[in-house]
Amino acid sequence: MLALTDFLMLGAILFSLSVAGIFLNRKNVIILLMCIELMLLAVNINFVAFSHFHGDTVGQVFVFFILTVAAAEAAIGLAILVVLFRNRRTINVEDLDTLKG
Amino acid sequence: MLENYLPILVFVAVGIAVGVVMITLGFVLGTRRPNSEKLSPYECGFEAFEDSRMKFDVRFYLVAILFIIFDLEIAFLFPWAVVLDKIGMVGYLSMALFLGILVIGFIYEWKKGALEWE
Amino acid sequence: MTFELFVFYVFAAILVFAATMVITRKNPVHSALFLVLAFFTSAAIWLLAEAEFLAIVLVLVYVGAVMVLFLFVVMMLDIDIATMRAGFVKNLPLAILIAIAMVIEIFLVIGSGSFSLDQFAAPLPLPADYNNTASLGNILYTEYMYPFEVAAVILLVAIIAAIGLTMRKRPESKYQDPSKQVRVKKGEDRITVLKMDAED
Amino acid sequence: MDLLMSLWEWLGENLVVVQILIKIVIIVAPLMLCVAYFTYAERKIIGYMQVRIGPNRVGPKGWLQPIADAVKLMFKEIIIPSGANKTLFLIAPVLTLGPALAAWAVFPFGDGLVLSNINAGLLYLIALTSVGVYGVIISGWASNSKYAFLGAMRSAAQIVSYEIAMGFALVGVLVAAGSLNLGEIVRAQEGEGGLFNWFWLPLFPLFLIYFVSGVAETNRAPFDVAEGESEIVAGFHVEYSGMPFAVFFLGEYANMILISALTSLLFLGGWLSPFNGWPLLGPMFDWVPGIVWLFIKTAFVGFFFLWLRATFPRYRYDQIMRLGWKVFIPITIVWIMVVGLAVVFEMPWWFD
Amino acid sequence: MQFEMPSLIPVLPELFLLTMTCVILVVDLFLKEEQRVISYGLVQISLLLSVCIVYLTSGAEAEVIFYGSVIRDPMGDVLKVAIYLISAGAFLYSKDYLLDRNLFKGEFYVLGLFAVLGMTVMVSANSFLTVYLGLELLALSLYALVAFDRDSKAGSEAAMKYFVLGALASGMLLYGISMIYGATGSIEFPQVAKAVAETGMDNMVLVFGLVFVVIGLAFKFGAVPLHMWVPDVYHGAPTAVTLFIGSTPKIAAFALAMRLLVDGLEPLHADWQGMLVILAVLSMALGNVIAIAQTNIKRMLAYSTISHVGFILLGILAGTSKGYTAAMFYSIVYAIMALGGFGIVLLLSRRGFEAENLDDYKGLHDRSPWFAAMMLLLMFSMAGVPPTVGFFAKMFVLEAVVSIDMTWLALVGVFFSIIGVYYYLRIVKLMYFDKPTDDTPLTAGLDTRIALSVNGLMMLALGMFPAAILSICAAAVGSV
Repeated sequence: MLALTDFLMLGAILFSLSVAGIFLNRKNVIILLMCIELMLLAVNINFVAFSHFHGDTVGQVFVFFILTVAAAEAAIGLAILVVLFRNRRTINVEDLDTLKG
Repeated sequence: MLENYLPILVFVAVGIAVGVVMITLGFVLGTRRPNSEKLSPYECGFEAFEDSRMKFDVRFYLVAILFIIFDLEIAFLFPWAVVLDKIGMVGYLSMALFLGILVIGFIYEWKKGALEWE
Repeated sequence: MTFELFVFYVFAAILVFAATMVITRKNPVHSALFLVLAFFTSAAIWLLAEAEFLAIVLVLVYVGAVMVLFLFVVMMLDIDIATMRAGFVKNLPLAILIAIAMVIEIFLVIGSGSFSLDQFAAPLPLPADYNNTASLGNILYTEYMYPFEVAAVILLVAIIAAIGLTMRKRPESKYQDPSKQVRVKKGEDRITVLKMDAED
Repeated sequence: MDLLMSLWEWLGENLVVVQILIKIVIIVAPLMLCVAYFTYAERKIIGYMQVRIGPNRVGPKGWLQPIADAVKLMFKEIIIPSGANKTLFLIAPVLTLGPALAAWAVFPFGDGLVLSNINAGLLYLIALTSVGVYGVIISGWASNSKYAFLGAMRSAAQIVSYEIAMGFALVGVLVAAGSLNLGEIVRAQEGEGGLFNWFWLPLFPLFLIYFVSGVAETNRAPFDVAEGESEIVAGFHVEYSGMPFAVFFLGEYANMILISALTSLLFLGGWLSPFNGWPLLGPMFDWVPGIVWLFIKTAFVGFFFLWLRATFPRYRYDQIMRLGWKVFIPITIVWIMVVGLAVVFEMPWWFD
Repeated sequence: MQFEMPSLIPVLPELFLLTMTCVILVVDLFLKEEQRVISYGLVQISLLLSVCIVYLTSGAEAEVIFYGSVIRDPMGDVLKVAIYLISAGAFLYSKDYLLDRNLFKGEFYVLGLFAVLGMTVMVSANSFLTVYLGLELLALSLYALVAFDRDSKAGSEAAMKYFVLGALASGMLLYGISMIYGATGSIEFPQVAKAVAETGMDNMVLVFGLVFVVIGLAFKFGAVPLHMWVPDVYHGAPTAVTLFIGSTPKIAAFALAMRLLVDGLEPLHADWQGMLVILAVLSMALGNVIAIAQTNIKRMLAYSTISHVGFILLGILAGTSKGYTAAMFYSIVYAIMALGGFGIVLLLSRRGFEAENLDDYKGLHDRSPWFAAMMLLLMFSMAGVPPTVGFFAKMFVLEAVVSIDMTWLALVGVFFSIIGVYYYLRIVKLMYFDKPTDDTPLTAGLDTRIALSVNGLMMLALGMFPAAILSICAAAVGSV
């Protein structure tokens, strides 16, 4: 039978992968944004699984809100990225050295 | 509930398979005599003089961003529409406020000219 | 192994594979497409957890909208891939180490038994007339009215921020205004009749 | 080999899958035929509208023309432009056709005559529709050609814009029907009034908007700037030839048929007889099976697609976008709230 | 199934502010460039009216509304009033700056008001869901504000960093919340607290979730080791935005900590106390030490913020109502100090000149003795020199820490704040003992001058009578 642990382990693997991805692609903002999406996906898998096994809908409501917020967040993040690209002609984070200290 | 999704899974697989099979068929039956002129991207008969991935109008991003927002609105409307007869006036007012807030956003877009293509 | 479990493992494997590809691909377009795949497979996995509505919304909003925006950005910004990859190899061991450490850590916690089948028995299959969308809707607009309205405000902020940051009027571009075109009057706007003296 | 054997045995035990496959073939094969003859119908009808005869050489009255076209495309060379991303280039057409086919999984052809009777049918449909845009984007990008890319971006922005209007129109139907299940939606239109009980009447603005958005979704004339032959030479599929092109083509026509069928399902009462409950005509047409009604309605809506193409000049891109954002979306939002009010107050006739 | 419309009275301030923000957004669209000042006026009026509404709707009893999503209690009321007033001050100071730089747009105020709304949502949250949404409303508005100057490279860069790290922190926080939801089966604070108390502290999963929650929290506070964004954002953002980010969000962060850790996870006090100790000590140490090396005043104040956050955390980790009172007092006082400090920076900057470097403060006394004195008071207060209010804020926190027998921690706090005194006094030295490098007279409107004077003198006045605010805080926290 499908156990709660199965879902949670999957969530954990995804979460770890996204963290690893953030370390790997520290320079590439667009992949960083994708890693954040992955991370939220992992969180959502957790919530959905808990909601299923608790037998209440609250977890699903929470997921719905996370999806909403994360989508709005992605919209703003990419808008900032576009502005950044227009100002600097690059989205390479390492090049972002106007700010030092 | 789940048993209803099995046919869908199979259907999606079939839908993809049909496409794949057809293209494979094309590879098997079709002639293959490539040359560099034939393979060069279409450019009104000129030589391709730069990479095709050039910069584009920021409006495309804007449309995509606004699309996300409106898509979410639609996603919120779906469950509402299904249970509207149960949740009654409270549910209706709650959605009216929700849409009201977003209509303000719509007015903002409109006045700012974000919906205008030149 | 039940059929459900088999399906779960297949999709979980695809999901993990897709996630790995997202973080290791060279070309961001490929990463984005693998992320799309990841969303699809998680939608399938959510279906297994009987979250029908959310699974479809995930496809609708994330695959259908958010990833389209990602693709627009990735495809249109002329991104120099080579420099972005520098440091990838250097960070690889560290990243693998962190990932493995985290996975082990989380597994120890989760696997400690608090979430096993004895603690959380598999829920009974839902009744045939159970409607996931309706049960979500029943509480979303009433009990969770307040968060619901806050979500609307968040979306409004996203609209304002996106337009405020990216919109620029380009005065040099010319365009036609149909309402103006329609309002044109034959008399004064199109032709002007001048009265001139006849020449000899 | 062992694996194959065990797989086979497993399939034997689970005849379900085989049954499903058979059903799918029953759906897909006629569909493909419809697509083929829809192209024929298009050429014929537009031909007659322009006082021509249209195809008339292959077979009697040109009936074999679609078959000949298919065979021709099959033997054409598949050109993959240099600098293109080969895998994505070939995946793109599949991504256009796949969703257009998979959508039929939840489509009820009659009362209870449906492959998969899921609760969230409408939601599934709109999600699948939103996936269709990937074929366009990917093909444009993978071709590594300016025209293809420009066409793809325009087309994607257009599709995406009209998807919102389409989604809102669907929500209107949903409010009126109170269910996401497509069968339920049709049953909600059943009543003594026959065709006046269908949703096209109370949701008339949404009906029009849904259909017009459908035309724009499929990039059909008069909204076909994305492939505007005279400006950007066929748009996103400029680099395609042979079978990959055929798959794109198939996808486009399959989508048109899907939109027509959905319009008749959601607004025109699906399999219901238009004379249902009428004193004289009602019993007279009782013997006609529901699926025939559905077919007639679909053909009727499909005819509009062709009629539009023959009649209207092409819209300009800014006009298209203006229509979608500034006209359709406000109308749909207002109408949803109006219909919602009717449902809350349990207004008689349609929403009781 | 019939649903009652919940009582809207307790959320009237939020509702009012939302309405006004939407009104301002629409009105601003129809204003001409030179009439923009009308939107500014509307902003100030709505903030002040919100204060009145909070006062009218307040009460000693806590009320839970919207089926447990929202709570209105005295602590929330006090924090809301502080947030409204300090934000009004922030908008007032930034007006001239924005006018000078073509940034005086309706969007600035609308986004600012939405950020304020987000903070108040957070302040009166009673469930993880509401807290999360309030937090994101605040964060999204702030990301946009940081990038508000679209042509500034530093601004967009800072916004990008802020965004990536902020989104990451939200992810961590959510992962923690998901674990807590899994272990307790609820997302409302009272139920969570009850479930946690029942399952006991040895529940690994809870502690595990707590770790992620604290990580998210530490980021939002800007506590070491999750402080990386603070200096860059403070530095890169337009100073008007820095002023806004530097002041009220600290109060909101305090509220966030109170709601999450105290309302929701009080039974795990022993666990989170340990984590907060580490965060507090690191923040105080790193903030104060690195601030010394800064030559840019915005960066210096950023590191100073980090060290102050350490102190706020000290108060919270005490886990007693005395500690919470002290932390609340500290966060409000700090917000006022930061408001004044950045206010002076704004006062000195003008078109084409940012007054960001420490050298720009040389000889301020010669240029304007009065504002040099105000800056002196503010710096003294930040440093914690008696009799300014900053001293009492630090003292109350330390007292609370000592009262739970963590004297060593108090000593650490004292040690690092003495180090901190150095860089605050360096500014005082620059202002009074160095020759000015430029003699441009300070130009500022009367409103700014009055507000800044009040702000500076407040340091002294509150220092004389710290009980005024402290008793309010104590009464407010007492109900928690």
